[in-house]
Amino acid sequence: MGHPLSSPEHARHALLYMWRIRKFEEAVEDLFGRGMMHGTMHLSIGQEAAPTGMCMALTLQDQITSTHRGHGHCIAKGADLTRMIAELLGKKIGYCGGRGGSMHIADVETGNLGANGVVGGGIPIAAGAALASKMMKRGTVAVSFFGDGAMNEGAFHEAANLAAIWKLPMILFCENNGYGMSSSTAKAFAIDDLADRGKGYGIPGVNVDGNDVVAVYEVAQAAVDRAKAGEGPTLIIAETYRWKGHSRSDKNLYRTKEEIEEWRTKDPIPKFIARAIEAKLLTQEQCDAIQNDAIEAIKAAVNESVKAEAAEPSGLLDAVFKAVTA
Amino acid sequence: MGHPLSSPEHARHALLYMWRIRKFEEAVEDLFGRGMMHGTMHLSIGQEAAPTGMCMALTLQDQITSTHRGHGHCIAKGADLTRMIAELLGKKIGYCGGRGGSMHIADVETGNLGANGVVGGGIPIAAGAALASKMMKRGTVAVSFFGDGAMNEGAFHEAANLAAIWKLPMILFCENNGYGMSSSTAKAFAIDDLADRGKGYGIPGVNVDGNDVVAVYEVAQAAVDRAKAGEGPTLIIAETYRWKGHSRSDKNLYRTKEEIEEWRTKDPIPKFIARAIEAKLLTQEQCDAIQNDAIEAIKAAVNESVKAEAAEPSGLLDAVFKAVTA
Amino acid sequence: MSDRMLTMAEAVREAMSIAFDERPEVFLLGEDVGIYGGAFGVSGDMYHRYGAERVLDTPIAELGIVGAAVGAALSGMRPIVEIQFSDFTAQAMDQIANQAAKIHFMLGGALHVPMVLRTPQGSGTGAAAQHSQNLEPWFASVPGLKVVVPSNPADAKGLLLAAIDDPNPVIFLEHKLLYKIPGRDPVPEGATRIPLGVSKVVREGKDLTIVATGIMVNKSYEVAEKLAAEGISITLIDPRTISPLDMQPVFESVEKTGRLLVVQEGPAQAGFINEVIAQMAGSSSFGSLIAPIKRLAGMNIPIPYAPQLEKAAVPQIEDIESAAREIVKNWR
Amino acid sequence: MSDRMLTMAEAVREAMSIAFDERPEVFLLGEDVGIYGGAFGVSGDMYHRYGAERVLDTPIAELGIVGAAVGAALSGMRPIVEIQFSDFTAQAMDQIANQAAKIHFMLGGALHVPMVLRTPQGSGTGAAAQHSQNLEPWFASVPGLKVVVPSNPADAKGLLLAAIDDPNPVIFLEHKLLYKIPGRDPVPEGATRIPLGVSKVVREGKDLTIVATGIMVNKSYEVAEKLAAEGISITLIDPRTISPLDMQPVFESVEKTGRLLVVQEGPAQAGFINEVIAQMAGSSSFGSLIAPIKRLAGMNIPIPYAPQLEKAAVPQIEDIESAAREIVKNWR
Ligand SMILES: Cc1ncc(C[n+]2csc(CCOP(=O)(O)OP(=O)(O)O)c2C)c(N)n1
Ligand SMILES: Cc1ncc(C[n+]2csc(CCOP(=O)(O)OP(=O)(O)O)c2C)c(N)n1
Ligand SMILES: [Mg+2]
Ligand SMILES: [Mg+2]
Repeated sequence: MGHPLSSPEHARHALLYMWRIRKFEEAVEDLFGRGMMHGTMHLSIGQEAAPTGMCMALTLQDQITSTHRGHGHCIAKGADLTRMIAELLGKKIGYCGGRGGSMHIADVETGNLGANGVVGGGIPIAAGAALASKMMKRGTVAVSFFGDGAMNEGAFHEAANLAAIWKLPMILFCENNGYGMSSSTAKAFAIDDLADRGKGYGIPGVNVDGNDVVAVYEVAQAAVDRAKAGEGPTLIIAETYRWKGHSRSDKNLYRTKEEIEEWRTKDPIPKFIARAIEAKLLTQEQCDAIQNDAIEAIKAAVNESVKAEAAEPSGLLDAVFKAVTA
Repeated sequence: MGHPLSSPEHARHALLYMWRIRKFEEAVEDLFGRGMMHGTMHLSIGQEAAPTGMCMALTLQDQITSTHRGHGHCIAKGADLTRMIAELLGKKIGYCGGRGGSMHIADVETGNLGANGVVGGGIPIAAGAALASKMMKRGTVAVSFFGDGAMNEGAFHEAANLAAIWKLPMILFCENNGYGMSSSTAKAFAIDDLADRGKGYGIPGVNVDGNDVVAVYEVAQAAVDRAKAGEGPTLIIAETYRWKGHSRSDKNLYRTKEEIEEWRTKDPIPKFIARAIEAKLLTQEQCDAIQNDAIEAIKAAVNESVKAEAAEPSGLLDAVFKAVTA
Repeated sequence: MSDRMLTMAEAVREAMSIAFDERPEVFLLGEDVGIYGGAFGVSGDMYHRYGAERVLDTPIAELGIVGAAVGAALSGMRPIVEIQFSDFTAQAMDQIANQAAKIHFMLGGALHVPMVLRTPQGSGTGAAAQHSQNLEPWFASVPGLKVVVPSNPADAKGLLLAAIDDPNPVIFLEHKLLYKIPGRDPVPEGATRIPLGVSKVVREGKDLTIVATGIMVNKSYEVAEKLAAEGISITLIDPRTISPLDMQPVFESVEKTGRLLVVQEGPAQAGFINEVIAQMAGSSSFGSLIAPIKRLAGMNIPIPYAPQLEKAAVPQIEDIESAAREIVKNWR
Repeated sequence: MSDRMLTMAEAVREAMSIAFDERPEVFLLGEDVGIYGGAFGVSGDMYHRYGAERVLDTPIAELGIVGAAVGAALSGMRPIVEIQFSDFTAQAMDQIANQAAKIHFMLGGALHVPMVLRTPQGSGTGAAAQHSQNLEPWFASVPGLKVVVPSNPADAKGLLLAAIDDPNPVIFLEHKLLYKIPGRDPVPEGATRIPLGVSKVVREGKDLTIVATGIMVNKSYEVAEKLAAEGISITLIDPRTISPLDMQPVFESVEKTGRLLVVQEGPAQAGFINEVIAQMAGSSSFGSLIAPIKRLAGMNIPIPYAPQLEKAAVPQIEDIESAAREIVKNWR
């Protein structure tokens, strides 16, 4: 894609995708609240700039692995909103035909290898995708999104080291929202700067304001360039915050109202609007229209999904294995 | 125990234990060669200074976890040589009653929680022992011995982080012999200095010449002091080399004869003898006598073990669980 | 006996609290067991009652925390480790199966591992394939582990107290749908233990023996009550601990009923319940069987997300009912 | 057919080499598979023949390397990942069971994982409890994995070729005692595939059906030959793939023999072989059984070190022989 401030189209894209994520999440919360959705939900409201900035540095062929909190990654990479909502509603046209739900949405066409219910589970998979890219000389990069909490899993460690020693075209993108469920980074780490983790692997670690889509894009693009030049992986630590609880059952006992309020003032969306207007790439009116576009797109996706046919249990047994073709 | 150069007794201890390890390993090789032993063997010839130096900084109450290459740790911590050899010969009086063999020898009395057939398997266990020490205010430290190869396992990562955040009285002691089986550290790591791994956890990393028992003792004692003062874990990287193949099946294809020869000149035993004589703690004659003591001790252990009663299959089913007492 | 009706979450918390009060070496560690109270609210207020040292929040690192529990258990403590979903025991299988299970035997009895690993399992919450498994075969097939699958709050409390006392590693598998519902029976006050390795005959009948585990016990019970009205009389047996497994009551019952139906939620293929079948098919009671042994179990598929699919994937009351009816009708 | 007698290590290497030659997307990764030639010498000279890029040495990091294989498989490659001992799949169970096995289903078919995980299993080498397990129940109980247990070089070659072709994750469990011994049958040249999911009737008889897996097939074969001389005639069936499991030949055979003996090396409790028993006990052929189903399996203990103990822990030829004789004699 390119730099969010490189043209009006780019600015529009950045803003539109952040709004799409925000409005998607709000719609999901609403559908859950109304009892129309099943299971649990992990919302990324407040974190929209990170996936948007990262994915603006990628092509459709570049791959990502995502997390339990993956709606933003999926949207930023370009997935179809209707098929996403439909999946959450257990519909046949959903990305997984209703078999996966929120935690397993993948979209092959846009290079999304899938959300993952396992914390850290996607990191070795992204290393493998990067290995394939290198072996097949595809020239693509694989980005693994994960949270601060995931960095304490063995999966992070083993994958980071593989990426480092094999100089894989990979980006380890940590959305550091300060908590792994109720565990603050202060409790879960004995280092102040999570980027220091890179030092143990020989991987450069970069910190960035994860609520600044422009800054995220810039470090992301540098990491992509580095990866595509064969220089190996980069660890990006994007500082951000989730406004909502970890999931539906969260009573927010482990953090203060003040902290949440303070982070709400660091909303990535108005921050970018100000930059875009200042740079004369967008007007306030255009910005409002973009917001409206996002709202309409989500509404349409919800409407279409609600009407869509429910997934049916028949055929489940045949869906376990891909058929062997001779 | 104390500093190897702090008195003639200390010097004698350091030398005796290095010889014991060396002679034990030679006896094992011989017994295997003569078809009297079963299974495989992982010899630590050339690496004797590391466990000896580390264990001289420990008390009997301090705990260790060990590895597949664990004879040296076990001996250095004070285990009985006869029960060790007897175990390798599958005898009833062996440490595990013939059930464990070389890779599972433990000695509760000297605080050895056991060798481990799983690379990295002992590291989280040592963290748990250190946690228990802290919770029970025992004032002891837990040392995990492991190899360079183990540092790429998730177990290392997760345990190191736990030790760091909980400031556990633990020492992560890496015997860096340059290879994990056939994988050189140059291939398995993208960092030159393995001690840099500590930086990702907020754990101080220290390098030491692992063939210098005095130097090893000194960093070990500092780490023990730090741990016992409640300041948390230390990562020690002791550079050493295994003279023999990884195990019996090793053809040494991955390293050169020259490299092996070069390291043989860095033999930790004559190195210490020279120091001890120079410091006027031991005479050459005394050193020879110490070597002889070790040889005799191993011979006696072998003789006694060979004659001992073989382990019997009866009772195996009852040995799986410890009996529940009401 | 008191008439306190607790949920399983409450009963488990009560058992842990009693053990905490009895023994200073008991402690709980796991992800979010502290101020959050546990992902399913099981530890609840224990953090406030016992403090951060005994209700120990951990980073997200299952292998490390189970390993730390093993090491602490070897060193005089009695850890209870909570894994947030049983699916994530996958991360910790080395410490569970290669370390905890084997240490006592492999070290010739020199050490032992008095550790309890508690973890919620099972489907029904819409959490899809990576959060809904029943992994009993992984544990029951490993010599050196005891495996408990409580089906109700009263049993959960008594069995957990026994598990904490046990000098060996115990895997304690709690079905998450049972957490919030009270059992049929009141939960006794105090420290009443239920020994591991004793099956419970939940009800007796003469036409059919049903062996069921975990949440399937409740479903089977409903079926048994319903079919009783139709004159089909069912013995229901809940092994409670699937390792060690107490088959005696099953043999005795089948000798009377001649018919056996085994029910579990997890997939049929290589499922734990096959052990019941194998022991039955190889026993001297085999000759009493007048019908093939019927196995009712989850489909051989990962648990799907959508509610209508998820339901189809595991045995429902109607499935048990029709299976029971069919055996009794077809084999006389 | 040629008369080449290969060992299983040679046969596996030959299959991998053929696949390497056929498809550029096939590669091998694992610890010491390169210049070392593999801990059991299976990859042998492949590093020299195919280079370091396709015979990829890894650090000691089972979770990471299986995960990398999964990711590569999702991205167009066909990795073969070697785990040095099957015991260390414990480290990788998340990527095996929660990722590889479930991705195709859970993602609604959007992606699939054409990966083969090869690993040596079994006892007999004096390597003790952490290096000798048979973990079939872990894999066979997970929907989404195919599980192959070859018993001889010719089958190993044909099955591995089919496994590499398969678009799904396949766990390929090689018994380490089979690596160095030639099979009874020659190994065909060229790329002859043996489809997964087809049991092999190794020999036919009319008095007893033995179902055995892996190394137990050889032991059972010897017993069958020996007892034939005594007039006891045995059908021996080797399922070859334990998931999916082809039971048809077993049903057909038991209808003739009326007697069933199942043999595996791994512990009896919750063992894979119970699946054979459960399907048999629930089938319409059940009525043909004139004897209880006899299960012969490893003791429910970790594998001990000393040779005399290790032998006692798993079925030996004499055990199979006496079990076979007993069933036939006692049940007429
Ligand atoms: C292996 C594993 N352990 C535990 C969980 C339960 N869990 C789900 S999300 C989560 C917190 C993850 O924290 P982080 O990685 O920081 O991501 P965030 O939720 O903050 O986006 C936990 C503990 C899980 N899904 N997988
Ligand atoms: C988890 C696991 N993976 C692989 C192995 C096989 N293995 C045994 S020792 C070894 C090399 C270990 O290297 P290192 O940690 O450096 O110790 P060293 O042998 O050099 O003392 C390997 C790969 C194992 N035992 N455990
Ligand atoms: Mg987080
Ligand atoms: Mg090494």
